[in-house]
Amino acid sequence: MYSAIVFLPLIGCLIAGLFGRQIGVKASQVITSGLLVISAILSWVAFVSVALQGNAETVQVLSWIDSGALEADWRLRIDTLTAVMLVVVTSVSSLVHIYSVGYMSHDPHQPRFFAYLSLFTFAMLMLVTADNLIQLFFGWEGVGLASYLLIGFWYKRPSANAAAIKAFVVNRVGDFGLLLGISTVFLMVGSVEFDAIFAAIPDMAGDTFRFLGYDVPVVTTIALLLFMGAMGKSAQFLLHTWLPDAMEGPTPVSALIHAATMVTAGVFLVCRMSPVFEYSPDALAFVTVVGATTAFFAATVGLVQNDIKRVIAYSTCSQLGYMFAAAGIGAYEAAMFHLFTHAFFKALLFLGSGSVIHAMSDEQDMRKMGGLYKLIPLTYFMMIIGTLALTGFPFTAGYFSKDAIIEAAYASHSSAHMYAFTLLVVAALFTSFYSWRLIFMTFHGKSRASNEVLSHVHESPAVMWVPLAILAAGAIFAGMMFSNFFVGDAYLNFWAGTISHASGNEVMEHFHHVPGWVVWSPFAAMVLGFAVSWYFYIRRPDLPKELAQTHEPLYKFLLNKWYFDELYDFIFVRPAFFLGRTLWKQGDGRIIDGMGPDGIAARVSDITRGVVRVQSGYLYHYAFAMLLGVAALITYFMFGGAL
Amino acid sequence: MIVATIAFYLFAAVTIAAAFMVISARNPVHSVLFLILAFFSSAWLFVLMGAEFVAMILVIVYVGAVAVLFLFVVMMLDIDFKSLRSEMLNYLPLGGMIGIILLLELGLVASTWVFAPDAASLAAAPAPAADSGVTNAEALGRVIYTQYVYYFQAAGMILLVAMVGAIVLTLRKREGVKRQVIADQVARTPQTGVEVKKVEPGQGI
Amino acid sequence: MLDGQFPILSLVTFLPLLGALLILLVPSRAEVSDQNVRWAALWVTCGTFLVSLIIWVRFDPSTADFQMVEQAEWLGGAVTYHMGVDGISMLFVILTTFLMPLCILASWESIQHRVKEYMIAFLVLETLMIGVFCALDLVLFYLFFEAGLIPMFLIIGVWGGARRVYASFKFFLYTFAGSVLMLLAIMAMYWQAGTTDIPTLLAYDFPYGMQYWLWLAFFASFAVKMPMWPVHTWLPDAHVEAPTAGSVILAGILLKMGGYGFLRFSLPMFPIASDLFAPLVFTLSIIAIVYTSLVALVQEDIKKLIAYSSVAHMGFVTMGIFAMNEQGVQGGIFQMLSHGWVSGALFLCVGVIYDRMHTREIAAYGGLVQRMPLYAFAFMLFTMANVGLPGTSGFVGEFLTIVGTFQVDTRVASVAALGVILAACYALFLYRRVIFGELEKETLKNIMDLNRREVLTLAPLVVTTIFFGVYPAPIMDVTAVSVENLIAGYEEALETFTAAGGTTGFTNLAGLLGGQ
Amino acid sequence: MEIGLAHYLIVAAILFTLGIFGIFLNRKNVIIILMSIELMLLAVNINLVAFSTHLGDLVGQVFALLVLTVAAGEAAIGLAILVIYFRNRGSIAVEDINVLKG
Amino acid sequence: METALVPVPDLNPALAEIILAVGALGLLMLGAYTKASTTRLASIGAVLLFAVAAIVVIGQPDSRVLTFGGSFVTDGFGKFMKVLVLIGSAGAIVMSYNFIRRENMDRFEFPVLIVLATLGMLMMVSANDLISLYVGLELQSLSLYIIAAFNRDSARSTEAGLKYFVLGALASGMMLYGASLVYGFTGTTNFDLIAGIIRTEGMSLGLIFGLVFILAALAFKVSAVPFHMWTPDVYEGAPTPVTAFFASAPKIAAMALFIRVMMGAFPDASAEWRQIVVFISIASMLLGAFAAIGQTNIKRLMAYSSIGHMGYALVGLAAGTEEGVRGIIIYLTIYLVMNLGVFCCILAMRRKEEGMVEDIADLAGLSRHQPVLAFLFSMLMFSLAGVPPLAGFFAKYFVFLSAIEAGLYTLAVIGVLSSVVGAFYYLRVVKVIYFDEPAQPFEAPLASELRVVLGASSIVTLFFFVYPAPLIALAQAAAGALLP
Repeated sequence: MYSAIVFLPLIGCLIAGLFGRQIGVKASQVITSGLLVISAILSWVAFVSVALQGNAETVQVLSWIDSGALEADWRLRIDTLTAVMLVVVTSVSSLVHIYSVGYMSHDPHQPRFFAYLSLFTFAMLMLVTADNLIQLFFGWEGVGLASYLLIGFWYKRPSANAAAIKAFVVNRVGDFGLLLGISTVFLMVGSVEFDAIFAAIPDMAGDTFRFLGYDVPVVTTIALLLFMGAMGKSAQFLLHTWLPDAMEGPTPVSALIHAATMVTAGVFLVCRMSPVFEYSPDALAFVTVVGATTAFFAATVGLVQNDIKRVIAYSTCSQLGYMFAAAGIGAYEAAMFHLFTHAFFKALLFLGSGSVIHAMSDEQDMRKMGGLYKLIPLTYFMMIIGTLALTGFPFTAGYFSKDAIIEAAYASHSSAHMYAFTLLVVAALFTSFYSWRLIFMTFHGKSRASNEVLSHVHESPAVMWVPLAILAAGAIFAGMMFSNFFVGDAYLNFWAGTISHASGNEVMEHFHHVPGWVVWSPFAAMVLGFAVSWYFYIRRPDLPKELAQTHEPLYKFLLNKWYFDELYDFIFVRPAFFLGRTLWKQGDGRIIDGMGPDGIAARVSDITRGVVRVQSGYLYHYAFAMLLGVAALITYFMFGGAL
Repeated sequence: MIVATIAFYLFAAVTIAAAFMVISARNPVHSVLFLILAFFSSAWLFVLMGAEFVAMILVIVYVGAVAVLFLFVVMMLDIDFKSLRSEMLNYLPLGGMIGIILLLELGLVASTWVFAPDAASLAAAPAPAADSGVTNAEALGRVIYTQYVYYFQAAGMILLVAMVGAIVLTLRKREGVKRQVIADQVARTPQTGVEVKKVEPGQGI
Repeated sequence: MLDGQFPILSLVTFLPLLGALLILLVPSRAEVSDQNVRWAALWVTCGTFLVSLIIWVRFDPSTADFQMVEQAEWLGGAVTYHMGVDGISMLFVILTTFLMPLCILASWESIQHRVKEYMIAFLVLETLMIGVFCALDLVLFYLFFEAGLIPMFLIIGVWGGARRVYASFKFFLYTFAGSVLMLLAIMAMYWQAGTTDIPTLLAYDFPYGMQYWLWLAFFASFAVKMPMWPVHTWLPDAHVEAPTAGSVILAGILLKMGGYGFLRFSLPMFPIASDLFAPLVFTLSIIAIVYTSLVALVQEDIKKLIAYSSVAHMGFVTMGIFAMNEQGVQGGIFQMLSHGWVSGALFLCVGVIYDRMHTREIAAYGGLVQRMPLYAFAFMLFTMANVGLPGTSGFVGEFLTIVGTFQVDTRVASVAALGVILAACYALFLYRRVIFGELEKETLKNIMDLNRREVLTLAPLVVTTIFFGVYPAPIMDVTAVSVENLIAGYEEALETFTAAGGTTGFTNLAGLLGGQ
Repeated sequence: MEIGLAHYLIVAAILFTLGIFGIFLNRKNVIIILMSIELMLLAVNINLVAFSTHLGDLVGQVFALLVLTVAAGEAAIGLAILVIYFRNRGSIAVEDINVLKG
Repeated sequence: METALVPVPDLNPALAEIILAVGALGLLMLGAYTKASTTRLASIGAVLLFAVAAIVVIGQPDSRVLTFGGSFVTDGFGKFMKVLVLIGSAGAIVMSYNFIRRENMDRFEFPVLIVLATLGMLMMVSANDLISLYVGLELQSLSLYIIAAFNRDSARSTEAGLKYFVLGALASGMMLYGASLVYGFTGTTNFDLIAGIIRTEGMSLGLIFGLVFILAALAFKVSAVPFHMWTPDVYEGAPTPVTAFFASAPKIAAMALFIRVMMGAFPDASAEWRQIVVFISIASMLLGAFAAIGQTNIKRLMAYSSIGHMGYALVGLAAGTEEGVRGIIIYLTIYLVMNLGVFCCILAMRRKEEGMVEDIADLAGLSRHQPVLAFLFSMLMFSLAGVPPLAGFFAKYFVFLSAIEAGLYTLAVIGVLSSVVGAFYYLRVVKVIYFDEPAQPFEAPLASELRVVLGASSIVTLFFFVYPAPLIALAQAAAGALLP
């Protein structure tokens, strides 16, 4: 059954990809979606069996890399952590598949699209079911590939291609860390199997080894290197630049990959490797700081964006920051819980915005929308639900998970916990503001769209809104239903040891007992954000512009995403090209070839010219040369030779 | 003894001076004549060393044949005399220096001459004792046709080659040149020599 | 003389040569005969491949000894005709025979003049390449090693591009210069050990003072062949000018001879010197990885870009080999094999569009995916394999070399891992410029997708790339014991050396300079 | 002063050197070169005869005789070549003999 | 006065020489007294003479036999070299068979002179005395001077002859001077006795001078730097079959003589002459490689090539060991074979209108018109460059093997690197043949006698690697005979 969960999407992918043109669009859609639905159903079964009934197991598929001590097999490890991810991945993926049937109906390359989606799902499943780091790396790169392919799906757009490459390359930067992390693990532990690693790490706490010429603590190094991978994949601060650009892909892709599943792989990795992280407080603190910073940073940028998908993208980025912050303070369960709930409401938001875009004839700029709630009420309703969940309106999914994180941040003993707490609360305020700003700009006020566009606005077909509805249900109820298992009283049974806590880390116990103002602070932030947003965009729509003008530097700073793209372009991209060109023309061309083959050839022909000139044709020169030879030899023996 | 010494210095000086003139004379005819002089005087040196036969051959073969051959060719080719070009003068210091160095070194060898102690015993063809009455020519004659017959034959082959070479390179049968061919003359008969023509009247021949 | 065995290695080695003779007999100068020549070459190479599979089947992976050994009198005295394979060399033989039919197929239409000579050159080249990997005598090895230059020189020079003369001369003289020094080293070894028999020499302990010079001489040859930075500049030129199949062979097999040489000679025969010079190799390797990756980034010629990427990939190989642990060495071997078919496939891909457009300028392309979806798929797959994406064979080798090297020197491995990022940059940048984008150029509007022959050429490579990416065990199993044996011998030699008071590692340099 | 072997050897050395000088310093015509060669051979002969006398061994004189013979043949061939060269080129100036070079 | 009955010397060892001498006289008579053109007959007769001589040589014992009072020696080494010389000469005559008719050189003296030159060479190979060395050398040289200028109506040919003659006479003057010094300082001209004196007395300065002068002359004969200057001019100027002859047989004879003198007369002075040989060897290899690059005339290129090749052969002599001599023997054998082949190819460079052409550029695109010839020519070029598996590689292999054994690492390294430079100009020929656009085609088909020589040469060059053991064993035995 577990093999089926993982490999059904692959089969779908192969069928749609290889034979898509033969079997036709409809068949491709049906096969891939159908297989995924089966996979999703099986996942839920697995979830019940593994997470709720505690039947964890591993399934050997095939041997893979076996070189000396290094052994890595294709093996599916099904435990609670995996089961949660399975459910998230397959559920969202199947819904996105179905949604895409409607959303992509006008696209000429549908089989390819569905093949990619299924491929992605397969890779993601390989990632979450990995039993060793190398298989995890396979999935890790596989989702990267799928993400690359899907971002660049509309290959005619230069911006889409650029975004695809950017996504892949930035991810590779993270992978660089992950790769070294795996190497370090193998160097220190002698194995890449999870069980072996988890068993060995506690004994290494405090050990050091030589790395890049320095003596560094083992566990922290491993943790940080692995986290570097996670930062890349989950678009954390400094490596986040690819995520907003990734919105060049079709919207279902954004929903599936860049909101619900792939980007959360980093969080999953940290949780999976919790036995490692737990033994390195320094690494955890770093994770916390990065997470909180990302949450805050992305939220600030989200405040001023005008592209509907980019707003949600930054929101995703920010929410991922929350998850990392949670993991960093030791509340992996909370992180996973937020991951779980976030998948529902963020997918909902994305698909909802997709529905809007679909309705608006592919218009994404919110400044050209407005007043749509009457035209597409169903979508509006869904979006409201999503927004409520995102902002943490009481009893929606986000409320449970996000508040748990903020409370845990307060309750933790981590060195960075107050930093995290503060930033997270502020971020919650910003989240509320930009989320409602999105709603208000899109659905309320006067329409700013052209009449031609407006005349085409229509509600989405059932194949699109039904998945929305399912996700909306999840966004509302997922928190309530599972809170107890994930972070509540039943959490120890539920996780069944897949997440470990070092002795002394009792944040999961403590966060239930924080002071009242802490509990209320996110709620207050949400309300405040809503109020300001309402005031800015409903009451005084002219105010934002005024504010932007008075604080232009700040506005520009935020609008341009803290100038990260420009900065990276300046620090990395241009120098790399410059260096490449220099090394090519100067290094290879002038120095190596110039001193090497070409230079030698030139010297040789110089010598040749000289030699040939000596061969003048004159007898007396020849005779002289002979005389010279004899005289030289005789003189040599007279004065310098053997005598 | 003193006569021999004086004779040596005289002939040595003449030889060297003549040799110098050979290479420096402007007119090649003069060069040839100086060469003959050099040969003559060095023949005297041979005589001083007791090698009369070689001396004789030198005069007869060299002066009589080779040098005269040179003279023939010089005359035949009728070469115009070219003056020295400046390039040679540029070339002289270096060339001269090397030549002088070589000369000094050779002189050094000659003056630091030491016998190989066993050398005398190795003589393959010992010269006859001065009092044996055997002349130099006779002594040479005895070995050349016996012990050194191989060289003698080889020398013969070399001369054959020289002859063949000289002929094959220079002899050419020119077309259109009238030559006396005795055999043809002798072989002539009235049948081939006389043609009887009948002359038609009034036609002329 | 042949140990009572069927001389399978000689058969595989000389079968192509026989084929060449056969083709020689085909009367020339007719369209029909060209076609016959093509078919004959194809059958011969396919046959050779099939026969070579017997080697794999009969190969016993549980021993590190040489197998299927043949030995016969040859040069008189100690130099014999000695053939055999072990876990290190056997797969290269298969790789050669595997790539060859594809090369013939790839040249089917692109070579239109002097077809006969072309096919003969290729078949002769195949014989020589197989011989390199089978030879168990240094002189025999050298013979095959060097002789390969001739057909390759002609292939580049006769059927090459515009600057073919420059490229072919550079190729020939560069590699020739490197290997003559190796020849001298071989001779020195002969006088030292009294034999040029490789198995005997593997067991021979060369004096330490001598090892350094021998190592350097061999290095001169193999470094050029690999090619390692900074003696790599012949490669881009040769690749760019060579016809498609020539590039495939060049990248697929000829480059591997250098790595094979390191494994066969440098490491086991001169362990002390290898230990001493390993930092040098590491340095050159990582310079190669970063340097050539950066250079690849700015290339305007597709083949040149791939050529530079080959240099970078070979950097991983040398790095892995000199890490001298199982992961590194096995990774190196795997990387070589994988690079063999992946880069070969990439060159085939370039050849496909070159045949249609007759240009290799990246700027001349763009948006090909609209007209050539199949092609785009294959190209994507090989690009990803080139980048080292897990699941493709490119990953296994690259990963193992990095892991292996990391055990030895974290700095080197870390810099090498940077190459992974850069590889993604240049490969995807290339792919984007060629395949993606709007199909704007008029000339490309009617370009055709892969035809049956091209599909047939690329399909085996696609399958191989994925199969060994997912299930590399067949290769790993074959190499494992031999590699273990190699490493055990190496470590033993180092131990003996240290026990005798020698200092290993870089400090040893002082001893060498001090005139050890 | 006793006239010894060394005196003859030095005369020979001088002659030999003059001969060599004649070959490479001469720009006028080739016949001079041929004569220079004769000078060198003369020097050799003086050497041989001097050694022969000194060693009391006739081999040197035999050698000298052979040298003379060969020299005569050499002169004949040399002059023959010279003549045909002159026929072809109309000159035997040393500086003109450089069609073949490089 | 007693009439000493001198015993007739043993003529058997010199039988081959006697046959050639008598045969030459016979052919001369034949030519002189026959009205019609007898060139062809003389050519055939000469080849037959060589064949008979070769059979006689092969039939001689391998052991060392002295005759003519110790001035003439035969041994295994000499036998091998003589056979090589005879093959080279025969090849040259065969190659000239049609050429001399076409090129206005149709005179019967040509084969006769080659026979006489060959006789001189055999005498050189057998020389065991300074005098026999001299007469052999002169007999050979005088004949060569003549045939260099044999095309007497060609300014180039006569200039070649003139240059060769003047410089050759200078060289033999030097050699004589050296010989006189050696004679004076040891009291003998016999190699064995000289060696004995040196063994007991050591080298004096005078002897060293003598050695240097003799070496210079020998170096001139093998055209080693700096005594090589005549080579390119003469090779270019002389008629092509003559060039082929110059490049093959005399080189072998001179090298044999070189070995004989150094190993036979001066074995205990090896410390001295090795330095010289190393120097001229390096200089020859380098000059051969560098100067050839600038050439456009194929014959001139081959001249520089042969200078380089003699440099390689001298590497073996520099080693001064049995392996070294073996190396030289193998080298010369293979060199001879390749050279004959290459000159056959050069002789094929004839166009209907222009007659013989000699520019490398004229070979352009040969591969299109005459693929077989192009292939063989290129193959021979690769072989000359020393690329395995062709015979040229083995030639270099064995000489460098001996150099390494003797510890001459610098020499070996310079040698192989110069062979890389040298490879460049050989490749250039291949490039012209294969890569360049076709020029006008040559006259086809090739004359049958050329085809035979070229075929034989190519087969040996191409397939030498298959079974090289016999030659190596023979060379080993020959080298062993020289150095007991």
